[in-house]
Amino acid sequence: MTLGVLVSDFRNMDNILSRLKADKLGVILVSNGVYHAAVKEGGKKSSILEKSPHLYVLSEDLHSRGFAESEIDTRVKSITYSDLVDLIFNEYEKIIWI
Amino acid sequence: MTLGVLVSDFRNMDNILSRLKADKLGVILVSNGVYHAAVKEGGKKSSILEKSPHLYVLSEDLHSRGFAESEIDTRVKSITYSDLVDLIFNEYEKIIWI
Amino acid sequence: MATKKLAFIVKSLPYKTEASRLALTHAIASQTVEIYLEDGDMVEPVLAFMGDGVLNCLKDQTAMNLYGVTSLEQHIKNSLLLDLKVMICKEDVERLGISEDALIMDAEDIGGETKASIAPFGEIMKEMDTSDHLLFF
Amino acid sequence: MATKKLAFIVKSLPYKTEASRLALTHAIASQTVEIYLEDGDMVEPVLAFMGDGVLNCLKDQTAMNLYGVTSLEQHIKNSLLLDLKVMICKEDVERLGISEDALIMDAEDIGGETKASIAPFGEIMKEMDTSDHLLFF
Amino acid sequence: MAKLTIGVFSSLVGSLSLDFAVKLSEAAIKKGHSVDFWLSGNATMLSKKGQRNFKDYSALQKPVQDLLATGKFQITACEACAEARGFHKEDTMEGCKRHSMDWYLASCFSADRVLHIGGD
Amino acid sequence: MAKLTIGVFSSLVGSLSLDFAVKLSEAAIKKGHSVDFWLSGNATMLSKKGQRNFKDYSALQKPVQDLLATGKFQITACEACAEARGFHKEDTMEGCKRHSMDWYLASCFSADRVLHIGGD
Repeated sequence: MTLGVLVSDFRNMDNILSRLKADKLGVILVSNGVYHAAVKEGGKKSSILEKSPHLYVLSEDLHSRGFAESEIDTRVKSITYSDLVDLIFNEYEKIIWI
Repeated sequence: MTLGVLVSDFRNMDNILSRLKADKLGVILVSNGVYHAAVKEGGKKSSILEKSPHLYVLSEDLHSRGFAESEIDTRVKSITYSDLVDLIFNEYEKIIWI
Repeated sequence: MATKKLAFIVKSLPYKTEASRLALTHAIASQTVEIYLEDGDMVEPVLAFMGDGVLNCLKDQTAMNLYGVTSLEQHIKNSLLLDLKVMICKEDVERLGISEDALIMDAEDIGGETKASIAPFGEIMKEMDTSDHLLFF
Repeated sequence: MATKKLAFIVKSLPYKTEASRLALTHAIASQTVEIYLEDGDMVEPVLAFMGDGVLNCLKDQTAMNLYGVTSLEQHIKNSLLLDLKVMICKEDVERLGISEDALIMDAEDIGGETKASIAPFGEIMKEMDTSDHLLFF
Repeated sequence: MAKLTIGVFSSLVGSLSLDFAVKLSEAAIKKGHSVDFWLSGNATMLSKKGQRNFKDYSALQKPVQDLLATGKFQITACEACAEARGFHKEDTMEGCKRHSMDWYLASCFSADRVLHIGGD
Repeated sequence: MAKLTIGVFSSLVGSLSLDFAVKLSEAAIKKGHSVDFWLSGNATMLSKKGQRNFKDYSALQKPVQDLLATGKFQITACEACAEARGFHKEDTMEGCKRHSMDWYLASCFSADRVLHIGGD
């Protein structure tokens, strides 16, 4: 299966995300999940960014929290709600929110 | 100061609890905090139990979740709501819920 | 005539929030969904507890006596009575040091015949793979 | 004639829940509390951000434009405008790799004179020590 | 064009997760899709009529009415969850239906995609 | 005898944290203390009148009325938080007052102990 995972928080996400197996796994950072794209805790990038080559962040949620695209990891693609709709219908068979 | 800390959850409690300094610090396990008294994750007791020699668990919350007093760490004293009122007024000047 | 499989995955602890309770009550609602569907169409629920969510499955919960609310134990037994598939993640049960004796494995006391299973996460993942939609609680 | 000091300690991230917003709005409510008190009595609030809560203090939050809700940035500036004491935990700011430039340190743009301080946790602990009551959000 | 079912659980008034669900619905409908919106648990608060607008809360009643006007959006609250909180039929926002939990499962049955926003 | 102020924040209907706060109030009053109970944010749900009893929810309206009858218990909801959720004066449970947030601070001022139940 192909699985899109909406990561909505900054803590306790890794345990679940690491265990999920899919032919294609996408990680979409929304809500307080956006901190994974922008914050380097203890100088290190979030381990969430290692979980998939398909990384997205919702620009509205990034900007509301005070970050700009220039501050995020280069592997993460900034998307709009409209892009998210296309990801949901065209790229992933199943979608979960954690 | 003397400080009573009501620990209400199983995750992300240690970071805050470890940093608090008080002449007397009490730890009162309530709500999903009761798992600290009864669960040994990876064979180890919860590090929360090392934070204070004054450890309490609310018996109602312990029992609702399926545990008996015989299953908890011997350092933790099981208390009722009535005992909790006395702890709040007689043993600690300040009370927090984390 | 179609059957759609929905996986209800419970990762939350009980009681402090309503999440695990709503997983159980919604899964049980699969028993009455036909009124909205065409003849022969069906919803097949699978309930799986993973992570800290396995702590919902402990026996001897006394929430009804102490707080006047249905315990998660009662809801899990009701699910088994209605023959829902209930899986409890083996790795998490072991990690949290829970003995099998302490887990709700059947609903024999209320006349249920279906049993819960302690399943390796790989099997739960397979259920997710073959489900049409995934609902994480 | 008495003054009671209340410490509002913010440990929660913004927006996903209402917790940090309610910390700010309640702290600001100290400005109107006199109507309930005797002459000369006062409530002195102290606001301190610790743990992940320091992420409430980032500049350039655009929640009003994008979601139509007052940003935490605006509330922090309002607190400074009203001369509330605002502390941001130094160790957490460093741990999360936030530069001082990125933090809301003043409310000059709306005419405020009071500045926030980046304080070692020991100083925040001292404020808690000298407060009458502690409110963790 | 496809159908998205969004299940919104636990308490979201005062949180931007509810706004997320509404904005995602708007974006999906703009692209020609249809959306079923299920409110359960504390999220049934969105179904309460007469919410007053303050700057500290996003005002979602208007966007929900606009979505309903497209004809491609259904919003239904869990009846028991609402009643338990004292939200009766006459308290319900215009256009919002109330059904038992099986409605959500039936909506999932016919959905192309389901986004279940659980947790707290 | 002393005064305890309990501030209940964020969403607690459907969660046993609200039951905790009510049971703690009962125990304190039984010992002769008085209790001020502040409802803010999503916790203002407790102030809604007409909550129906279901076995999946603890029924707290009766215990709250019993507490009010002791004369040692005050319960007040944040007015703006309630209005934002569409809970108006006429929707409010009997005996529950509504004030602005400064009421909570004033209650803390005169309290011997404050238990602030925040978070989510």
